[in-house]
Amino acid sequence: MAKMNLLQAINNALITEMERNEKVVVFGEDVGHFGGVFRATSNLQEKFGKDRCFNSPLTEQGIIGFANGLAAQGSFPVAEIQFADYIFPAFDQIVNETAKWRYRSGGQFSCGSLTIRTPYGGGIHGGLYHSQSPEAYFAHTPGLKIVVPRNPYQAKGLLLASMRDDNPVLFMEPKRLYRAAVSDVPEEDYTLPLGKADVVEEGSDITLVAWGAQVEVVQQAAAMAREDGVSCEVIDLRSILPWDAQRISESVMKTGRLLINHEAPQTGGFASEIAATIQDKCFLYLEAPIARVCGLDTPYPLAHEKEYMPDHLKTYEAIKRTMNY
Amino acid sequence: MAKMNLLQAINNALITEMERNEKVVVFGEDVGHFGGVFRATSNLQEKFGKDRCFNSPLTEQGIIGFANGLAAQGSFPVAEIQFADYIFPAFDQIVNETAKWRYRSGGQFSCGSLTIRTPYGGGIHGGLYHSQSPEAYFAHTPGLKIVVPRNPYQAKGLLLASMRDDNPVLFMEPKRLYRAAVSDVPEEDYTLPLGKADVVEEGSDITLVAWGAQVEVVQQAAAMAREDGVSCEVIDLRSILPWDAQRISESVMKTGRLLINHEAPQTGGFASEIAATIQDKCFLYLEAPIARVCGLDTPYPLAHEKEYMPDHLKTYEAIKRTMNY
Amino acid sequence: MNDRNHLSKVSSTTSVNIIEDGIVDIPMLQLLNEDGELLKGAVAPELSQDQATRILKTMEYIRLLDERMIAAQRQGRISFYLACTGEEAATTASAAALFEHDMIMSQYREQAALAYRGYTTEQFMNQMFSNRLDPNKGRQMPIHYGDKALNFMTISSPLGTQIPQASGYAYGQKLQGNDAVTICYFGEGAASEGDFHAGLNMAAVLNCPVIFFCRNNGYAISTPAEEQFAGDGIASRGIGYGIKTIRVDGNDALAVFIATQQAREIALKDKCPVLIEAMTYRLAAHSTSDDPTGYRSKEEEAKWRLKDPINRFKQWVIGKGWFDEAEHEAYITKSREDILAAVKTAEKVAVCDIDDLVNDVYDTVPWHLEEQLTHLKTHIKKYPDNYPKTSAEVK
Amino acid sequence: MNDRNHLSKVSSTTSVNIIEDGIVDIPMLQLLNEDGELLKGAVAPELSQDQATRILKTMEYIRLLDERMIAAQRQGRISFYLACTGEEAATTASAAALFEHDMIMSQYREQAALAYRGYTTEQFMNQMFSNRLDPNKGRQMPIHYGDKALNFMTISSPLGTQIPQASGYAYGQKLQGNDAVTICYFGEGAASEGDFHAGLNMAAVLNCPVIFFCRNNGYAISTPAEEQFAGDGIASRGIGYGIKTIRVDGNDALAVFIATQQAREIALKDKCPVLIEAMTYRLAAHSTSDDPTGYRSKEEEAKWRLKDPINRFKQWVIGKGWFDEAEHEAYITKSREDILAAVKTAEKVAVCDIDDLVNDVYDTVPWHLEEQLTHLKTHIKKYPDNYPKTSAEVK
Ligand SMILES: Cc1ncc(C[n+]2csc(CCOP(=O)(O)OP(=O)(O)O)c2C)c(N)n1
Ligand SMILES: Cc1ncc(C[n+]2csc(CCOP(=O)(O)OP(=O)(O)O)c2C)c(N)n1
Ligand SMILES: [Mg+2]
Ligand SMILES: [Mg+2]
Repeated sequence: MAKMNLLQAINNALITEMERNEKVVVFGEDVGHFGGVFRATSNLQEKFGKDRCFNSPLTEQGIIGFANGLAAQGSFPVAEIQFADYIFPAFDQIVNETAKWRYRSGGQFSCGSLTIRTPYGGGIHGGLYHSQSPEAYFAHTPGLKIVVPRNPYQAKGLLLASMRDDNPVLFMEPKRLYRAAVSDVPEEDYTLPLGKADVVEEGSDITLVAWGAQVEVVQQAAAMAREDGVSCEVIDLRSILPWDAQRISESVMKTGRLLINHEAPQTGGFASEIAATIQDKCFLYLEAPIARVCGLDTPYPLAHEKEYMPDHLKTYEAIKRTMNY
Repeated sequence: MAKMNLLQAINNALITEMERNEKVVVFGEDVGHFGGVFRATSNLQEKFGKDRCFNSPLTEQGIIGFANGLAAQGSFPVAEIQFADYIFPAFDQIVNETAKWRYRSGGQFSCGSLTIRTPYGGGIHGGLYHSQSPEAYFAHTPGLKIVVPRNPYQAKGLLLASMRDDNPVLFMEPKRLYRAAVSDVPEEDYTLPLGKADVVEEGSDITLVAWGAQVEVVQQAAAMAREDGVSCEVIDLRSILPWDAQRISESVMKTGRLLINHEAPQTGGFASEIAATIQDKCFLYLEAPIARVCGLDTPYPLAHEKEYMPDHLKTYEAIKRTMNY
Repeated sequence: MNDRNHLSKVSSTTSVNIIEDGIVDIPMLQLLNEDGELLKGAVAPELSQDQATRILKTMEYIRLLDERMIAAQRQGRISFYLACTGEEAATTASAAALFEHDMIMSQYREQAALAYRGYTTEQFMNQMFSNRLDPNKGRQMPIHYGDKALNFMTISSPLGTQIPQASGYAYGQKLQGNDAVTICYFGEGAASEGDFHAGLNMAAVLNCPVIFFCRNNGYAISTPAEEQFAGDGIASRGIGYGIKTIRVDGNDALAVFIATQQAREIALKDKCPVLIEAMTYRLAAHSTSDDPTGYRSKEEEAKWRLKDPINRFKQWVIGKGWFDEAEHEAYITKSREDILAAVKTAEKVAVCDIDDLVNDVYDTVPWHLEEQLTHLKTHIKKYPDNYPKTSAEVK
Repeated sequence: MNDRNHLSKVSSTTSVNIIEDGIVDIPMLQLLNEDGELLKGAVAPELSQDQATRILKTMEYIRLLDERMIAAQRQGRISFYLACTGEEAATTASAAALFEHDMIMSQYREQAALAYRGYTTEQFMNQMFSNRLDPNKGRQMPIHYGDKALNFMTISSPLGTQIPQASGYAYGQKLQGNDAVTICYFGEGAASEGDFHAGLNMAAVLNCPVIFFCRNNGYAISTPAEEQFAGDGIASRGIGYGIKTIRVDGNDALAVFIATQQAREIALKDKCPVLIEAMTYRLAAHSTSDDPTGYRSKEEEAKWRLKDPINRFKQWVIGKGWFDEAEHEAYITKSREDILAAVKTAEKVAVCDIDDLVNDVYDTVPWHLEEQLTHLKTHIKKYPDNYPKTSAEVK
């Protein structure tokens, strides 16, 4: 065990896998010598050579296109997109190529060995273009897996699992926790399961679902609600695609209430999928409408960031509204 | 009044607007001399000159980037993306630029005058890359409007409204109706409102929501259900963003049941947003879970297209399930 | 840290020096004249009789296949087809210059390269009839071939995407010490996509052994090259990327062969990309959905028909004394019969199992697709007449 | 229909002619030596005393602003800043060569161009402090300026997106008969984006009067130019697009001025794009979030410090007898005071009304945003302490 922050846990996972599998190749803008603008790839070039860890030219569509080819060839690319806000030039390569490669070739070829890492999310005074949470854009794409860790321990285990999973994984890192979240992380190799939600706190009155940096926000709200005598079950979804509808249903059948929190704008956000599925699976169990506490339907603002964010207070209020419905 | 098919109605709307507003400029791949691969822009170059209707090089990101600049400059670009499946290289320009331009500049500049036209949808033996319905990818993007006509009359009125609306509009044309749908279309100028759903058939037992080519599929199912004595209210959503939640709520408060049908894969499709919103707004009125009849969560297939599609029979069965819940 | 100086190679001037198009002459390599005779001064590449006749036969086979499949499409037997008439030499001779373990990543008009590799008539048909013998499991439109055993990457429709992918593929080959290159085919239209820029630049910077093979056939559907770019074709772009570039007469199989052979050698030896621009002409309609009379004249087509790449090469092969008329006739007749027979066979083969609707989305079928499949099967059982392709198996 | 022949201009050869990088020499226009003296044979552009001193003052002002704002960021007064130290001549002198009604579309390191246009210290501060006087309404990170009155398009962070946009903007100017061009600034890093390719190619084909102005400053954050591209800088790409191209010493204000002036003339007269590559060096850190010691040496920086563009131009202005030491000192002192005062003023100005969180998403506020805003206001009223910037107004 060692104390690591989220960046160190990621760096540690990358080193672990690069040592284990010499076909792992790490690249992206500034990830080489410099180790990435957040330093998640520090020392990799030094340790594994310039062939296996290098800067790419400044082109996200190129990075993912290149990574797709490399994956289809049999290597294990780990491509970094510097900010999730800049992943959109690669949208075609991800949605039309990465995701559909196996299917369209009848399983002859695939990008299963590809992992795309990208920092996402707000709360860092980043404004429109350093704050977005684009998971829902990708969640509508069969063939992709989407994984989001909430802390360093989860990050290492989930990233190792993602790199080994035989499907392309979009691994989204909550950047406001990069240095803020510190926890004990085993130095040895371990993986955590993809596609499985994680019950962070058990409870009986209402189920609260979140992922990434919002898990702790929801926990804060749960603590406030506990003071009022409300027992919250807090679940970290961890995998957005495919997601663990079973675990959420079980919880909602027990609690009768569901709240989902995410940073992205509400309309078309992933909370809508969860709500649509759970109202279907748990119709007779629901005692109140499923609540969504999300970002506003605006571009991500700067001066009004605090007002925009689905914080613990908004979550707490929504818990109360749902309890009192 | 003249009988027109959907393509002719679109062509007619373009001519009407190009005559009225000399700042309208139409371009895209093959739209010039040839008139587009579906011939929606036939004769425009002849009528209005090569400056106002022209072929662009083969680059969707360039087409929309160019169109964004042209819109910000004060012209009225109507950019065609040859198939909606090929809109993804332009995703960054649409989602990060078009949609956020007004907001990020505090209203100093905008792409309000831009219209993006694109044929979408399946049922034409097009397989993975000539069949997609990507509306949900865009519906998560504040700042955009998304409009889908269901027939020639709607197409002309909605396209004219889209070109005049001071917001960027993604105008999605159901290509399997291009020649199949024929109706009476006024030759004069008229517009239909954006953001408003259209009640196609009134009914009292269940509300059926669809858009584009699926409206008639849902109507077929409604006819079958009518035989069983079930009265369906069929609503064409018409605008996906912003959408008419009020009209749908009113209907569901009356019928107590809701079914949404779309071609796109179910997970993260726009039906999830509708379901999430309506379960909240109409919780106490719902007598059964909101049903989604959608494409499967796979890439769009070819040999199994019929099996994949949310056809009238699947819709009819879902109506029965919902009625018998 | 070594000091860097991005100006070190730049000379200077005190007069405003405007670099204009046309500053570089990029001539086109041509070895055979239009009658198939070696041009003065031209040296033919080393090509065995076997290779030469295999190239010739492949070209003739493909022309036949194209004709037959266009007819099959007209008869409504397949939904779509796309011919490469006029461009047979560019794709066949380039494929012939490669090794079998080199990867081919194509656009869609390179069926001749696939045929040269040994794809059989049956295989072509199974793909085009989307039947259960199609390795793509009937999921893609006709002509989207792919074959792992032949190192031919499955085609995908979005244009240009294969270009950066080819760079990545080649990088992997290099990294793993394979003595192989990747060839990446694309049209001059697709070269306008952003992915082209990304792919070529990355290959140059990251030293990828990839051959970028552009078929400049004058058109992208209806859009003529002059509305596609303003520079000197695609070759002139090589300069900007610092990529070694060869322009070649795409209707001259000999020239294409030697250009590709040399490109391959350079790519492997110097670990770098090479760009080839093959000047040719799309004599065919863009596809069976297209009608070129809307955008070009019959006269223009007629001029190019005179440059027929097959006849040109055939004359050369005849000149070499390698051509056996009888054997040839037999081959063509046999091929025609094979094609007709294969059409009849392939169209009778059933489509894949319904399970293949959800297989291969992921490595294994996840819970939600299991659920959707189960649901679908129940539904099909209820309405067997409406799902004739699959109802039999879900009884 | 006219017959087309995409081969008409192509010559032919029988030998395998490999076009290599370095086949064209693209020299760099330089008029002043590093001491600010006119080089032998160089002819200075016509530049009035007023223009020259305005250029000089703008450069000095911007250097000062950069220094002060980096300090302000260190003090935690603003969250982010990005300096253009070392590149002042490239942006100032190019802006000086334009007309006021020409549109400027910039990347983010062109504050000098904006200052030259007349953006005031107060305006800079309002943007950087995201206060209610910021025309962007405090929605974007510091340095994302924009000003409609000055024809300076609001900056957006995604790199390269402004390149095809500038082509479109210029096309609109041409179509409406405005006697104006668009200048589009970008870094050599951004030139790797697919949008660069699309923008330049479209401008060339569609005859857009746009000046593509690349600041090749050797780095994209930590990535040196040699890991960004393998060709001869960005200028060599002009050839591939058929775009007239000028390479210029970006640290020589005179050279930049004349190059841009000529580019503008060509663009307007010939209705076509012109590419300028200005060779310079990013002496600054990439931004206040960056620390260049991780990727380059102090020695390298020191070498470039000797090429300081401000001093060089200043010496020339002095040589012309146009420099008044006292006036200059006064200007600098006054500017420093203005900046300090403006910081103090701007940081006290409140942020925009809460309504501006939902304004400008659309032309008018749609129902769902009205709903969300109402809801938010109720919430803020309940927890005023947690939303200190806005609670006062929703009481
Ligand atoms: C991204 C994308 N945009 C548009 C299309 C539609 N499309 C198919 S082929 C084609 C023309 C391609 O021309 P070119 O690259 O020159 O190849 P050629 O057909 O001449 O062989 C177009 C526009 C597509 N398949 N993909
Ligand atoms: C699409 C996109 N990708 C990545 C980034 C992150 N980023 C910001 S600046 C920068 C480097 C830009 O270098 P260059 O274009 O040379 O301009 P310079 O900073 O040298 O002026 C990067 C990678 C971005 N803003 N947008
Ligand atoms: Mg072509
Ligand atoms: Mg730079």
